[in-house]
Amino acid sequence: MKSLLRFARTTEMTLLAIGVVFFVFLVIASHGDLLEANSLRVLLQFLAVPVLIGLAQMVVLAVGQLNLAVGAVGGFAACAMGVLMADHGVPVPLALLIGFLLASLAGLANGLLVVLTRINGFIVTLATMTVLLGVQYRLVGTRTVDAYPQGLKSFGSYAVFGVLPLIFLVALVVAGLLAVMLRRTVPGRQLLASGGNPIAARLSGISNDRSVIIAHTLSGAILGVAAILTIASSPGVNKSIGGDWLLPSFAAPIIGGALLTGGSAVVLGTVLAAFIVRFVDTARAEFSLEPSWVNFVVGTVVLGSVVLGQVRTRRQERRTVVKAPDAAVAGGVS
Amino acid sequence: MTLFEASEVDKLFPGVRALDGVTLKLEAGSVHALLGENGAGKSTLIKVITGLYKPDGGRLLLDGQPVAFGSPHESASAGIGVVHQERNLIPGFTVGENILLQKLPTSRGLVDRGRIRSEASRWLAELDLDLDPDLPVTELSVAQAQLVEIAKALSVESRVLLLDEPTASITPNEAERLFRVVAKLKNDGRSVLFVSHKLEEVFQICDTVTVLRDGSSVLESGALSDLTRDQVVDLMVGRVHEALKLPPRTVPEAAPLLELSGVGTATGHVDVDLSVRPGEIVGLYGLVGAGRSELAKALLGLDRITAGEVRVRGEVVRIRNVRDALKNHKIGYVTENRKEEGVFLEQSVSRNIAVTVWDRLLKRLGWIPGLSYVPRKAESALVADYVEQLGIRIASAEQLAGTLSGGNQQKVSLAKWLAAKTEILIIDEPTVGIDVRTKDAFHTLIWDLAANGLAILLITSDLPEMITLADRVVVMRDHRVRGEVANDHDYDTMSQQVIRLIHAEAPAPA
Amino acid sequence: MSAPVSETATAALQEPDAPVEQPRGGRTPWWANQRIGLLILVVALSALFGILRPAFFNQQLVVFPLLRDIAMFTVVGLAQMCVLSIGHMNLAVGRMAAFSMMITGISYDLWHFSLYAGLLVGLVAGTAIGALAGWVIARTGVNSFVVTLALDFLLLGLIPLVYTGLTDNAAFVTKPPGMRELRNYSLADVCIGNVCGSPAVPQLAMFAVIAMVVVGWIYSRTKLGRELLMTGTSVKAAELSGIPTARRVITAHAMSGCLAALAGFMLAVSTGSIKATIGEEFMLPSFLGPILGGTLLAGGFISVWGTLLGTALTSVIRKGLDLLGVGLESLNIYLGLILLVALSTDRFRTVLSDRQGVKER
Amino acid sequence: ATGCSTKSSNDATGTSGDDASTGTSSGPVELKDGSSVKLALIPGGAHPYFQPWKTTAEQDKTDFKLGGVTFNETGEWDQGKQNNVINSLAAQGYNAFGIFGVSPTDINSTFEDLKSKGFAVGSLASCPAGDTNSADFCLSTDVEAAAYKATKATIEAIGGEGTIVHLTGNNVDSNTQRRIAGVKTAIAETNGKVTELPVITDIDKDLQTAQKAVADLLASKGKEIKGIVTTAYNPAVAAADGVASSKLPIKVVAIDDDAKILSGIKSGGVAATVTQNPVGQAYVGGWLLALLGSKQCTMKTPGVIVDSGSFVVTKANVDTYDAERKAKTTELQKDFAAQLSCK
Ligand SMILES: Nc1ncnc2c1ncn2[C@@H]1O[C@H](COP(=O)(O)OP(=O)(O)OP(=O)(O)O)[C@@H](O)[C@H]1O
Ligand SMILES: Nc1ncnc2c1ncn2[C@@H]1O[C@H](COP(=O)(O)OP(=O)(O)OP(=O)(O)O)[C@@H](O)[C@H]1O
Ligand SMILES: [Mg+2]
Ligand SMILES: [Mg+2]
Repeated sequence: MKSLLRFARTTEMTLLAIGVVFFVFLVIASHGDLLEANSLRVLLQFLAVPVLIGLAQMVVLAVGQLNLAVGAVGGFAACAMGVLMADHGVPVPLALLIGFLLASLAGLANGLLVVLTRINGFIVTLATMTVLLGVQYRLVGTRTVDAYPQGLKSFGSYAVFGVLPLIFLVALVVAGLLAVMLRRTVPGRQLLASGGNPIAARLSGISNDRSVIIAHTLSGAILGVAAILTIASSPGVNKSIGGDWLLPSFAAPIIGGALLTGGSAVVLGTVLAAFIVRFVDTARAEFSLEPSWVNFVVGTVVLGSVVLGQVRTRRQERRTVVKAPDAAVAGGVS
Repeated sequence: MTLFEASEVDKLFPGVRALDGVTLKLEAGSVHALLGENGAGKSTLIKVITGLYKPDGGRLLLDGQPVAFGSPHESASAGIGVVHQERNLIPGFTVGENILLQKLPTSRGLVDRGRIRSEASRWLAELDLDLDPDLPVTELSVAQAQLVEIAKALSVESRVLLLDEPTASITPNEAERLFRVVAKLKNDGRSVLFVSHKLEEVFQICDTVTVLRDGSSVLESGALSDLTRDQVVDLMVGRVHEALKLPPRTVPEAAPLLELSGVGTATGHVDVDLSVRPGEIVGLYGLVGAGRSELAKALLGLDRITAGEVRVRGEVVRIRNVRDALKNHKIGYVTENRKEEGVFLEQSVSRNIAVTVWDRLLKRLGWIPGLSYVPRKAESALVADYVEQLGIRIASAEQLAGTLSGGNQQKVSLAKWLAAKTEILIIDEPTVGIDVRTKDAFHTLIWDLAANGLAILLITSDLPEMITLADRVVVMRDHRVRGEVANDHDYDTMSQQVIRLIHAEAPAPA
Repeated sequence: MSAPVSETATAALQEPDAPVEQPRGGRTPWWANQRIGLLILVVALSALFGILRPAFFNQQLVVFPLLRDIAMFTVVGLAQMCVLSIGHMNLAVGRMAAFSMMITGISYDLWHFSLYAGLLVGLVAGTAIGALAGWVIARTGVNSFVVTLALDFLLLGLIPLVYTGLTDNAAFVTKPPGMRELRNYSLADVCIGNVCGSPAVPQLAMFAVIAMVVVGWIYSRTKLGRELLMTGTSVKAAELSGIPTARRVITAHAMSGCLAALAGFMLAVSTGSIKATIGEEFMLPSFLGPILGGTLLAGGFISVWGTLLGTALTSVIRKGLDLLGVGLESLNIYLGLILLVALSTDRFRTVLSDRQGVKER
Repeated sequence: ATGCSTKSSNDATGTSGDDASTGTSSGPVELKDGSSVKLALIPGGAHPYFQPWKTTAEQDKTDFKLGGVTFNETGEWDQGKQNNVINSLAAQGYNAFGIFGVSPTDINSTFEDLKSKGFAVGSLASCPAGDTNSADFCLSTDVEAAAYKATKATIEAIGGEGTIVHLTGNNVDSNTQRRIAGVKTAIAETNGKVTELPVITDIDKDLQTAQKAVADLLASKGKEIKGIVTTAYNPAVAAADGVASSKLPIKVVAIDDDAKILSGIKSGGVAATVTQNPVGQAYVGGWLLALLGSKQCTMKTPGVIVDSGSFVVTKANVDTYDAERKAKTTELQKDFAAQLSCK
């Protein structure tokens, strides 16, 4: 009961409300067309990747880090898979596995670099991003690689009952697993502890370094999945893949209520936020708006909503005794 | 028999020899005090024992077996529980999770909420603390938070419990409760290490004592029964320490500088009346969370004042913020929260002291209006002056305040208000975690400031301190003033009166 | 002046036998100083590239544009540094430049302002938009990262709307007199008597010098600068020491916006026209310069020189790789790796000096 | 003679007419000695369109015995970076530049710099915005004309009436503005038979954005749309794919002849594509720059603008259009020969 009340006051709840209203509005605006199987399929089809990149960012935010390399890691993995299958005839499952591992390794590398060099994660991922962009270009140059088995593409475009795209379901499964991992497993809790209050975590025998590494690796792994879904669902992969991931990856968790200082796990919030952003796309198509207007509106809305949300929570702030140390936004955990 | 022993332990930090051949024996079923001035090495020793720091020399023995803990985790699983000096709870987590953080119970790989609830409540019960284990720790008061930390320390089935200044931020009543628990543990045959700067407590609950000075043990496991308070103090200080003698001081008959009548605040205070005259020290006493600090913050405009009026020098004023209070009313506030609000740990001592006086030092840049700068000479002269007069022991005014000991940091935090030439000074918990000698120095200083005509509002949870300094003691509880006692500077009578006031039945709300 | 502390108290406060507390460590050895490390790195790399490709020292074709870039990105870095000093970030730094240049462009195109009048308008616009960001943050306590990110989106939408509305090829092309000269002239064109400056130093660089001097002076000597740094170290402590933190937050962001505008102007002048895409490339360099130069992301410590050197390092590396004819398939890989190495060596120095009981900065 | 009805190329042919009458040089001019010329071809950044330049540059080198050639795409679509690349190359002795300016409104300043230092400069594949061209010449697809043709092709494909939509790239780029204009002209000419949905811009950044935009478009407006004309690479790829998978009877007209698009034409997924003439630009451009760079010739009218041609490719001529393009290239060479005054 009490916890129910608590939930009612959460960001998730607000987002849910906004999302529902928005959706109903769109349905009406499209004279119900939006409810057609095809329209719904398209709507969900392009939710899969945004959800995943949002989560990939959320995980690192949870330990008070940032990952600027989301797009680079994803794009690099996708292109690697494409090249393996198209140019070297590597069988699909193997190629996908390799791609996934590459992405995870990239994440692991980020984590290790942050921990070993003690350089701020912001800068480290900035550097790895540059490197990976280079590698991605080296892999595919300017071509669009698409000569990979039809089977993969049909997986990417298959939809259960013609409504629920497989790739969307995959994304949801990943989200679910992540939620369980963060809420119910020891490493997950330790990860959040490190993010919430590194000093306390250390005094309680939790290795913050380990948490940081785990977070970055997880982020990489999730991006690996995102890359797989991308290559499966897009007409091909080229150097532009991942180019537009960075801002959405931050938008989703932040709108979802993640704290940049770490310690917050907002899987549901991130997913809901991704939905809302997606609705904006749909609206754009529906009313054939200029993209500029969309950005303008998104910016204004995000600013507005976040501001309103914050004013509420800030009242609480000063009265609480137990606080995370005011770590810098992008401050690394040490 | 000896449960745990640390022998000949050394610990070096860049530039500091924090521990130098320290030996410590913890007997089963006894409470052992670890005393020493600020920076003596108490916390460091505890961190070495729990495996947070790697010792540079010496051995640790548990049940006579040599042990080496690589991490707090290992020491915990070996049955060594610890409450560190630092706050130690994870904001996002529930009370239960925080208590069991070191070894979260799992079933089939997943964290088991049910068992967390049951086990946590068991430990809470042991401290007869009725808290919902599912409560987020962000909703706890300071005292509750402190007790949860102790529950956390117990939760590792600890046979050895290390408490580093557990009573620093709680009042006698919570302390009493804690002592009951300690006594219980003692009877269970466990052994407790107790670090505190409050010697009354130490003599009340401890059996044996080890005293550190500058990182080396000057007394090893002496029986407290055959030691006097003064002997212990002398050991800590390293020379004969005569009890504090304050010169007589009379409060001049004058109109109050600061006067509150019927003040209510957004943070829940209800008609608070209070007045401080120049040259007077008014003590504001109460349990943790009584609302004293909040009252101070409301006075400074950090929280809204919703009712009543505040008069400064007889005039009704509306103070907007600290700046306003300082510039227009000459009011200063020495915060209770030294590390977060008192000093800028990552800035130089010099800037920490000068921060309030830059306005005054400003020099016009040539003829250009509005363009002015802070002349370095004047600044450093002023800083040097205060460093000298407050006896802040530093190598250079440019070193970071974060590298100073608690005592010196507190001096810095006070210096900036003296430098600002304030006439009304609100001092909140000035001597928390500060050793006997420095404490005395502060008492002399505060006393002397009053003698020089400052009006001082002293907030403290340290009853002896209150009784030494205050002219009048105003008692607060639940954000209301519960009464006032004229101070006769006699511990026994005063303490009784004050405690009685605190527990008096609440008057029907006006 | 003297403190209101009488002899008795002073006497009591003296603790003659208490140890003088050393700053953990003491003096930092020169080689552990980040700035000096950077300087050496920059010089060494320049020398290396110079040996590999003598063209590296070609005054008109290499040094001149290189310095022009360094100058511009230093200003960009300073813009970010101002908000870093209070522990904030400005993700809209590029878009703020675009916004203010849009205003400048309008002033040239529609109101036929002179070069510097237009610049002034731009600076004002930049300051205003920066102050707006600061105001929202101060007012609501929302994280600067979030606010500036949202603001970035907002401008990203607004600017193209204006451009497509006001111009037919999405750029303000009117060049007020003096713009071309400013673009091409070097110190060789300023002569005292018959001694002229070096043709390698662009006149545009003077803006950067002015910016550095002013910002440097503010932070080292003025009350404002000190208060910004104090706010960066601990907002709570600052507030409780009578520093108007809210106002300082606004100031910092306003300064950031103003400098962003200046950088935007330098870019517009050096590429030729005022267009919507100005500042798109600003964000990453804006962080690299200051961070490489030792400015703390956490706030409370800045370095103007460091920002210059950090910027110089990145620009020199890229230019060097250009000259070595490194193709796109390797360019970014090398850039990233060199960056990592540079950062790590810096970290390595710090650790090494800590080993010797020395604390950095 | 270019079979293309735009202002610029009319001038070109027009002037060449005059020359013929005044009986000066006609037919390709022979380059005497190219060894002094070091030619640099500099696209705005990495893009499939420019890939033919790489090989053609080599061909220039062998055919005209140039002192050296290079192809450098490290401009990364940023005018500042591109300027740096150009300067670095100049510093290393390159003296003839064929440049695709990243920012059409800025590139004239770059050209002026180079001219002032006495280099030979050609604006390839895109002309500066506005009426002036500070390079020696501009050899480029008339983007407006190309878009016009593409739209014509689309209109034809959908049988002369219906609704079409235009997908393109960066909205705040003067070339995009020209394309939008081109499409509008073509549609206007149908006086009402064909209507256009609001143009969709800024979806060339990456493939997924384009794909998403297309999918959303088809989902919401799929039924009314009969044709899609694309004037940017990623949208073209995405549109072809999206229409194919949605099985809607929509005709897609793409841009350029990247392998993926050609296969689309062959398989019928793409109704037509408008290819440009990158090879011609690089080859003829290289030849001209060599002549100018070696000081053998000068332009009669500096800054002349010539359309390098654009060709509608359908299933019918997909195998033969390249011949047509080669023809155009040689023709270009003639046109320019008439533009030159040589020692
Ligand atoms: N992490 C550290 N790095 C360097 N020096 C340290 C560190 N921690 C403690 N010190 C130094 O070691 C000495 C002992 O510090 P410690 O905290 O153990 O004293 P303490 O007895 O706990 O003092 P207090 O009563 O104020 O808690 C002090 O001089 C302190 O400055
Ligand atoms: N350090 C603190 N920070 C934030 N809130 C606190 C703190 N201490 C107590 N509170 C909460 O704020 C309210 C009043 O606390 P306040 O600090 O004013 O009490 P106090 O009488 O000053 O006691 P103390 O200062 O010893 O905590 C209580 O509800 C308490 O739970
Ligand atoms: Mg201690
Ligand atoms: Mg208090």
